[in-house]
Amino acid sequence: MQNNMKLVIPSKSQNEAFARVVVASFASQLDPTIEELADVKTAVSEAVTNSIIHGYENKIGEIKIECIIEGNMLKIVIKDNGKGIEDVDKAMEPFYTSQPELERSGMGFTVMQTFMENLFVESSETGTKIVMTKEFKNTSTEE
Amino acid sequence: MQNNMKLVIPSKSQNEAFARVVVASFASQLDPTIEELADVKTAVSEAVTNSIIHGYENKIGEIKIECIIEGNMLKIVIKDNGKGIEDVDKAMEPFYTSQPELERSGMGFTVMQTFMENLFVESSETGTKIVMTKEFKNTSTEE
Amino acid sequence: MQINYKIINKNLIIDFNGELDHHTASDIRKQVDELYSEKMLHNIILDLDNLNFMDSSGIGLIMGRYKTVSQNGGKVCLINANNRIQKILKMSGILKIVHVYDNLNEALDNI
Amino acid sequence: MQINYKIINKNLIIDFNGELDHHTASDIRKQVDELYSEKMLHNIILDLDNLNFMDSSGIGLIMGRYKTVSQNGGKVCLINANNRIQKILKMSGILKIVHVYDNLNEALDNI
Ligand SMILES: Nc1ncnc2c1ncn2[C@@H]1O[C@H](COP(=O)(O)OP(=O)(O)O)[C@@H](O)[C@H]1O
Ligand SMILES: Nc1ncnc2c1ncn2[C@@H]1O[C@H](COP(=O)(O)OP(=O)(O)O)[C@@H](O)[C@H]1O
Repeated sequence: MQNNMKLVIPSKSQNEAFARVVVASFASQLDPTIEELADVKTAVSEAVTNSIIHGYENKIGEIKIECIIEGNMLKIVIKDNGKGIEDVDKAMEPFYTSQPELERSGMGFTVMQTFMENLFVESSETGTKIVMTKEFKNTSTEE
Repeated sequence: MQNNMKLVIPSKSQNEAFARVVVASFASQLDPTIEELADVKTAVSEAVTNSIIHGYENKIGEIKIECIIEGNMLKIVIKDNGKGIEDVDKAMEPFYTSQPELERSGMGFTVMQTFMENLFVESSETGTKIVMTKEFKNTSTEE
Repeated sequence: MQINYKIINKNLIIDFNGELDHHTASDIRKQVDELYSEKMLHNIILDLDNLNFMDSSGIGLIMGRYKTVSQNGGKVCLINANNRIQKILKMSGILKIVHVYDNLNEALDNI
Repeated sequence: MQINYKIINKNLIIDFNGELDHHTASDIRKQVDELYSEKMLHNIILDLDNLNFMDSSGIGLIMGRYKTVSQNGGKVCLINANNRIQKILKMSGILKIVHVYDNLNEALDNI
């Protein structure tokens, strides 16, 4: 199995649910379990929400979501051109949030790490790129 | 209500269903009836299938799908860089198909025209662009 | 997309489950044609009750079966087509050559 | 996302219906806080039975309600959390400050 897709959406909060549905629908080619699909949805929701509230700070910018299927592996890349993360290590610590006043829990990166297999974060003043991968167990091998 | 999205997929036939789901899920912001949603799904399925079998003739190329919501209007643009349509007027006639051996019915454009409000086709040797619009009746006005 | 079938006197009854588009049609076509010729059947009855989606590829599929079956002196008919699918069938003019019956019994009585 | 509520002795019981994310959380927060302060209530019981999705925004929402309610001497608890949601709750450590009960009766007896 090999496939890919690219999705570009504006950083509006109503697109959080849309982004989850699109990635889950794409992932469904891999015959995921309900649990695996929920893992992917939750991780995507965290990354897209971060771009909206932290990256663009509620100004409207573009969020790019790319999914690549290779065998039974799904790779998800989520990119924004927002303000970036100054200290990635600190940002990835559980409970660290720069916006407690928005009732953020600081658990976004922890959720992504727990529900996906690999998480890779690259950030500069011109934006942030998140790469996550997940391997699916019971995959049909048809093309 | 104002929103938009861009989706890029390779011209693989398994992405026909994926494209329908993505557009329908995006359109669901407009509180469509089941009937309206089925109209949109069917029209998208026709246009994407055409890019795959006629535009790219089963070679792999990119299909771009863009959706724009303005008020209660949905505009869908579907583009390929395939071989293009020589005679658009003839292609749009009911029952005309260049590939009867594939069991095509020649009804694709007729379906798009019937289920959407406007259909606009632009084609050259470098590809084909389909623009379709549909107005949704019972739209909630929240942003 | 998945099909189930049964055979009642030389009638091949195909039960569609899922979505019929260009991607799924080619596989379905092969399966139906194989069943029809292998078992030397006469008519085909397509049960659309659990067909959740159909685009013009479905029209092509029905027309194609009509050609094969009528060369063999048989008929094709459809049962349990919902409003949505009737809309596409009407548009295509296919109802001039293929009958739609409400249910299997009606189809078996009249085919 | 939609909430329904009922009040049983100074306990505000909020029934979630739909998906809880950053987009839906801000509206829910406002509604819950208004109900809680307007009607001068004591505890909040969040019924998660019909919550189909929750990400870390849900953790933020629960923590936020915990702060308000405990300043008022009350408690927050959760009922009917499925396995999926329990997984996120555990990860967040929130179970140290917020109790999970199986159902409403158990919650009303123990809060
Ligand atoms: N896309 C991004 N752009 C800018 N900053 C980000 C981005 N994603 C995360 N951050 C920073 O990392 C911090 C931790 O993120 P996270 O673990 O998801 O928790 P939360 O979203 O609850 O704050 C955020 O508070 C923010 O400062
Ligand atoms: N994207 C496209 N690229 C090239 N040719 C196309 C494209 N879309 C349609 N056509 C041409 O227009 C004809 C009619 O299309 P349509 O009405 O959808 O019927 P069908 O797909 O059943 O042939 C096709 O047979 C093909 O020759």
